[in-house]
Amino acid sequence: MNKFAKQLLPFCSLIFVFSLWTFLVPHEFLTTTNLTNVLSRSSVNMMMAVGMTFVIITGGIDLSVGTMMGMCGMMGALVMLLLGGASWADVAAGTHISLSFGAVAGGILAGVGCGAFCGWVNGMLITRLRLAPFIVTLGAMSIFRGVSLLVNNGKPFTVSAFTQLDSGRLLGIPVSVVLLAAVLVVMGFVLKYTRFGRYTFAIGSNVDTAFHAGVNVRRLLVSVYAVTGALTGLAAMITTSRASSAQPTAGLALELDIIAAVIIGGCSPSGGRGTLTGTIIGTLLIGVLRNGLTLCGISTNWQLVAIGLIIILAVAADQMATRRER
Amino acid sequence: MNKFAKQLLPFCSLIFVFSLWTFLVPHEFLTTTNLTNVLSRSSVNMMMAVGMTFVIITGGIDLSVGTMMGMCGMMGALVMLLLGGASWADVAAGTHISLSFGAVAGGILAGVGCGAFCGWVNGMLITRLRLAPFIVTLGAMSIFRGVSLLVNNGKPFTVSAFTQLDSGRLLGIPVSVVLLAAVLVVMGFVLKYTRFGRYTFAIGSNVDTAFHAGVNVRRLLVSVYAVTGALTGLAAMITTSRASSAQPTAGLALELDIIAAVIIGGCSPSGGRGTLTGTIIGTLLIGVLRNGLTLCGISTNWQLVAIGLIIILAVAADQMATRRER
Amino acid sequence: RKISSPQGQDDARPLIAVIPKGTASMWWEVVRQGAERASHELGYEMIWTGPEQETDREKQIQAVEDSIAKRVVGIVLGPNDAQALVRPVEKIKTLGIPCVIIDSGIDAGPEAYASFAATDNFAGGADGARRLAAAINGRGNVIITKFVQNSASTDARAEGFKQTLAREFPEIKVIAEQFTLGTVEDGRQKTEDLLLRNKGQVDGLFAVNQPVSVGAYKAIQSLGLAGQVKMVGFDSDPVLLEGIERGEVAALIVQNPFEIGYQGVRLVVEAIANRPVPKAYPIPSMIVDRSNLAEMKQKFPAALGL
Amino acid sequence: MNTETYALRMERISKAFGAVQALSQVTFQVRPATVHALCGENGAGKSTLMKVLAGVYQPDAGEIHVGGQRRVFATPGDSLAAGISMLYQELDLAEHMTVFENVFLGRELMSSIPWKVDRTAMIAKTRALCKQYGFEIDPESLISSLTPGQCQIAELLKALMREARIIVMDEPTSSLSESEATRLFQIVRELRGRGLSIIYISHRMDEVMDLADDISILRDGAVVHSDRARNLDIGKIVKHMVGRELADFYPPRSVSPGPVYVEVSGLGTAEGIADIGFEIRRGEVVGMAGLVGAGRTETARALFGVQPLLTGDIRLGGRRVALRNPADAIRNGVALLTEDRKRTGLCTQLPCSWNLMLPNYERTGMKHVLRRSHEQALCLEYGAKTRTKWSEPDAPMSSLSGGNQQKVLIARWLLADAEFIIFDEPTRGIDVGAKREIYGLINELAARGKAILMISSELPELFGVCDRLLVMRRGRLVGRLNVSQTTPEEVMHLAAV
Ligand SMILES: Nc1ncnc2c1ncn2[C@@H]1O[C@H](COP(=O)(O)OP(=O)(O)OP(=O)(O)O)[C@@H](O)[C@H]1O
Ligand SMILES: Nc1ncnc2c1ncn2[C@@H]1O[C@H](COP(=O)(O)OP(=O)(O)OP(=O)(O)O)[C@@H](O)[C@H]1O
Ligand SMILES: [Mg+2]
Ligand SMILES: [Mg+2]
Repeated sequence: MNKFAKQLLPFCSLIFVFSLWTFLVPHEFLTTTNLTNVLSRSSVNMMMAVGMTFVIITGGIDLSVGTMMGMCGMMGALVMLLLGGASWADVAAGTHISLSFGAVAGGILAGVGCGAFCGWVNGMLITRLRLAPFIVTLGAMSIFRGVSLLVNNGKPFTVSAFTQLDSGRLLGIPVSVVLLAAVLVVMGFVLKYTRFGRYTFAIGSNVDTAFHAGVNVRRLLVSVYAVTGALTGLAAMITTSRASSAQPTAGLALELDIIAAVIIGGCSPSGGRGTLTGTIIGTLLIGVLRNGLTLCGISTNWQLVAIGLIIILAVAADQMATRRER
Repeated sequence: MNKFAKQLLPFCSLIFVFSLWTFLVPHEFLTTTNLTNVLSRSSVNMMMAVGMTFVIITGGIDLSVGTMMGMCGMMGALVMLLLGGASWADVAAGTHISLSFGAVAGGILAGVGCGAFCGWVNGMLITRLRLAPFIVTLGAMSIFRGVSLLVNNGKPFTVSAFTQLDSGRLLGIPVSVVLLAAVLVVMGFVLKYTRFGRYTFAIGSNVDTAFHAGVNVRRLLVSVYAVTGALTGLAAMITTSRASSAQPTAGLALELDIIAAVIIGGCSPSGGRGTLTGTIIGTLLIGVLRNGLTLCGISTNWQLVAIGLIIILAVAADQMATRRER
Repeated sequence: RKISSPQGQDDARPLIAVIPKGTASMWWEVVRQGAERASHELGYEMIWTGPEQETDREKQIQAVEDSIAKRVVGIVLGPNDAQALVRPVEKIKTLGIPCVIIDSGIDAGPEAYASFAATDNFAGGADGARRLAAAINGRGNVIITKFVQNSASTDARAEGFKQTLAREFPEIKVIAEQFTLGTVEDGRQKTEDLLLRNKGQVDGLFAVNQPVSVGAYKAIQSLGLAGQVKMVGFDSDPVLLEGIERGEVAALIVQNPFEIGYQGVRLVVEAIANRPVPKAYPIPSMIVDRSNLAEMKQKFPAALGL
Repeated sequence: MNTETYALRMERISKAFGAVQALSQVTFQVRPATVHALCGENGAGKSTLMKVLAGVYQPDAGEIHVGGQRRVFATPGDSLAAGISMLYQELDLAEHMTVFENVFLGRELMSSIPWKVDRTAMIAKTRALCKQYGFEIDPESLISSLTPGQCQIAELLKALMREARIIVMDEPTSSLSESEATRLFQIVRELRGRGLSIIYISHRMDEVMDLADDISILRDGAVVHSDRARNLDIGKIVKHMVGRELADFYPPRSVSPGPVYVEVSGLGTAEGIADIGFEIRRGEVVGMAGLVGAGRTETARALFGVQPLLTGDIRLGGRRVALRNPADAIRNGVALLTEDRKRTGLCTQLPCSWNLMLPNYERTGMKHVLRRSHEQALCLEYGAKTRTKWSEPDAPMSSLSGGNQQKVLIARWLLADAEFIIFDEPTRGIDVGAKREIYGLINELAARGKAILMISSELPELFGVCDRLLVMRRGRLVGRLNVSQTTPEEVMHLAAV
């Protein structure tokens, strides 16, 4: 009941926003194309938000996911081009080349691997040197940005033949949506029904208790950051496919949207509390809100104000609900 | 001794970086003009870092200072122009007008006041609704950005007659440096030698203890955020003067530099520990590092990597030192 | 879909979308004014939507999708990346909606869009080179303050500047160039550092767009080099115009954003009506210096950012 | 003796934290099926020794043998696997999780679906265990909704569920009431009967004498004595602990109470206390007894302005006062030494002097600007008054032992010169030597005409220190007794019923 009420609030907001747009701009908003669009553009954020949910439940934070996304995209595209047989000169100049299935798969793996590795390094720094996650990932954020710009001198890598994760379909459903669904199902199961999930909550709730109970806290935290990195890498490859190119500045400032979505979804920033359902709702809320504001012709500047207000209102309402309950 | 050692580390890094540039690019680096330059451009960051030091010592964080700076500059410049007798149409079009001393003073006050008000609102939300500072200021960050862009439709306000805080001198010293010195002396005194300072530390160390010892926690926190806002407003007016115009996008992502400087200076992100000397050193370290890298002809991208590494190394070294000591 | 009728009544006016690189810049605001004027004159309703930051490709792709959702009959697009927007533009094409590209080029085949209306940035850079060469009498050292990395239009300006110097003024050397973070403050800091690094050797300076031009001008002023280091900027700003008045800025190469917006809409309306339109529609940039300042201010206040 | 006869043998264990040598060459042996008590002053190294055993700390030197086999515990998991379970001194539960999740943390039952934990089975097993030992606790309730006593029970469930051979209990009774403690002692004896060894740490000597088969005494990180309990008595133990004899544990009371100073009537709050009324004279020490959760702390919080009043009023010296927050209370001459030193008393990383001065700046004429020399002088004076052992007033609070930290907090309220002082469990987790000094300080304050309310869960100390007793049960005041005319049995009866 209690848990249900917690979910209710963001869910009601989502329903409210949804109804609002349906009422205000029915012909534009309530079309299959538009809703599919909202879903597929939210899929990138949602994928990263899944990892962030785990991180925040452990009581940590990852500020580096935005720029990490840029870097993973660059790395993945680079590997994809090299596997596709492009020479280094071709790659740098952005010459178009066609890509075999193997090259595409290799590139995607490289992007995911790059993210997992970066997350692993973050996790090692946090657990071995016992540094605050905020600081480590703040530093990493700057480093990743520098590296993405250095890889090809600030220029993007063009991979126009890499359409699989954009327009590719599996049984008529966009591949990116299929991937997202898989990630949600797997990670939802992990969080709720496995030891890994229990330990994630335990660490966020009381790290000493978890340690005393024989949980390998370091390894678990490292895994959580690495998984977040891997999901970021996957999101980066989807973005790369959507843009036909890997942009060194992709994902800039995205971490704030992601964190906001997770928090709106009811994760406690101090750890130990959160659900994936909440995160899904939070991400959709931001996505639908943005989409509707644009369809209503409201300027980007007003959208910024609206998003800021929503973030504050969402946590304020959550806080009120929690306080009344006690 | 212990405290001294804590300061020593960032100080040594500063000395090291300073010597490095002196050795590598002596003719460019070690000139009065260049050093004055570094100082006066660091002054903006340092002013904001002073406020952030207080915020971080209370165990909080203010992510909104960057965009708040843009907004305060816009508001200050607007008031300045209106006080200077410009019509609304003139203001929007950026027509040149000359500014009386009264108009300039009024504009500066408006900028500072706008910052103080925004900080006050942040503080009220944090203390009255008991929201996490991270979230409140994340939301505020978005709102301020939207508002700065809305004020003049994304256009800057031109105030080319407002040179006082850029090239103005007081006894041969740049006015901005004088202002900074005043801020440092006053706030340094407040932090070290007043009850307010002690309460700031107590709240960061253990807020429940502070409350049970009769500290008015809410009022103090609100003041800390308001002061940070006011200092941000002042910094905004200096930036406005330096650019001859208030740019709505000024200060974008600046909060990260500021937070990094404070943390490098030895403030503990979990609160209760920090000094202004450390913050000064941290800010200078970043400033000198950037300046030298540019003088050596090293690209902006490598600079990003270098700054990220410095942040992580600084806290890692600090952590090691603390651990050995125990 | 509704059939477009240019002479429709007020409530049934067909919709076109104008999608800028970024809504947060003054320059694009002037483009909006031009586009607004054209749509009004031609009897269309215009929506103005796009990312806030000019670096945000993903949001721009979303803006295109949102516009399609709003059932526009034509799209005017200023792509903020040459590759990222190819797919959306091709999609617009398959839906049969005419699309006009403005300001920056796109790597799609010419059949994907109706027309391309833009300032000739390369030529603008070349103009800048000639002006700066004249100001320093055809010899000496110059530096370039650039915008953020990988922005096609500003890169073309720098390229036009450098190639023209190399070809026409062999005695002028580019001794340093530096990217910035794109803000006035960073433009100023980077320029200051470049000037200090090459102290006493710099004769001229070229800055590639509005924020960095303002920053570069402030750098010259703060180091007391105003008038000594000749400066040519790109884009206009009240601060820079004042510099021209004072003789501290030799010349400004100014685009005509109003015209770009206006022509973009006009071309898309032509295309909607199935009339032939030119594939490329170059919009010349203008040169402002002390001699024509007053005249330019009168004739093109919007282009000068006034 | 043959090694096989010991359930546990720790040999020549040394452990240093930086400059502090917490343990030096400690040898400690536990026989099977016994209760082995571990005594020592605050900071003697008891918890550290046990954390070495639990694999939380790695010893710098020494060996551990369990059941005759040499073991190395690199992590707590290794120690658990070797059949050692520990109840930590600080509550050790994940508060956003449920009781059963905590009980099974680290050793969840798995279902037939790969990787899936089996909730139903875990809930059922927890419920069965509760039934077996007669605990009334819902396995599915969140830890954050439990009272401290219930939390302690959840901890106990955790240890029992692990089916350990050796259970370590580090001050298990410090948050239990007398009746709950009695229940715990029963369980301890039952476990011993089943062949388990229990290592029992407590500062309450009577408990130790009651339960222990063997007793080891630590002083300054070394074992100074180890023997069968029957060969020892409280006096001998205390002598080994502090290195000298302690006569007259409770100081003599020789006070003639003055006029009534504190008058409380009809006090009630939203957190469950109602209709509390009593008065305290100047120079009087009034004790407050009750079971855990009886509402004593709640009453103290209401009197100190932490908890808003729903009903009732408070008069000090005949004047009605409105206390909206602790700042108001302090201004009106009320002081509260809180029961939870770590959470609401200390700023651990700040200097002792800052901690001592915290509520006192206004009173000592430093409303805005500090005067460092004056501050130093005050700290030295009050440090001496409370006989606090610190290297210097500016040493960080974290460098002091628990007892000395408590003394700094008492010095804080001495300096505040409050007329009405509330002590909430002032001796919790404090060794006998320090306890005695704290009793002396309370006595001195009474002699200076202060009105004192002392809350405690240890009846002997209430009887030793107070003039009158108030007894609370379920948020109500159920008894007002004179110490000289009552017995501990009567108080227990009133508190429990
Ligand atoms: N993690 C730690 N870091 C540094 N010093 C420590 C640490 N843990 C304990 N100490 C020090 O080691 C010594 C022994 O502490 P320990 O907690 O074992 O005492 P104890 O006998 O359990 O006391 P108490 O009765 O107060 O619980 C003390 O001086 C303490 O300050
Ligand atoms: N800080 C708090 N917040 C919410 N509820 C509390 C708090 N402190 C105590 N309570 C609740 O108030 C009731 C009264 O508890 P209180 O702590 O006053 O009892 P007590 O007699 O002092 O026992 P103890 O020996 O545990 O201190 C209990 O049900 C307890 O759970
Ligand atoms: Mg202990
Ligand atoms: Mg209590």
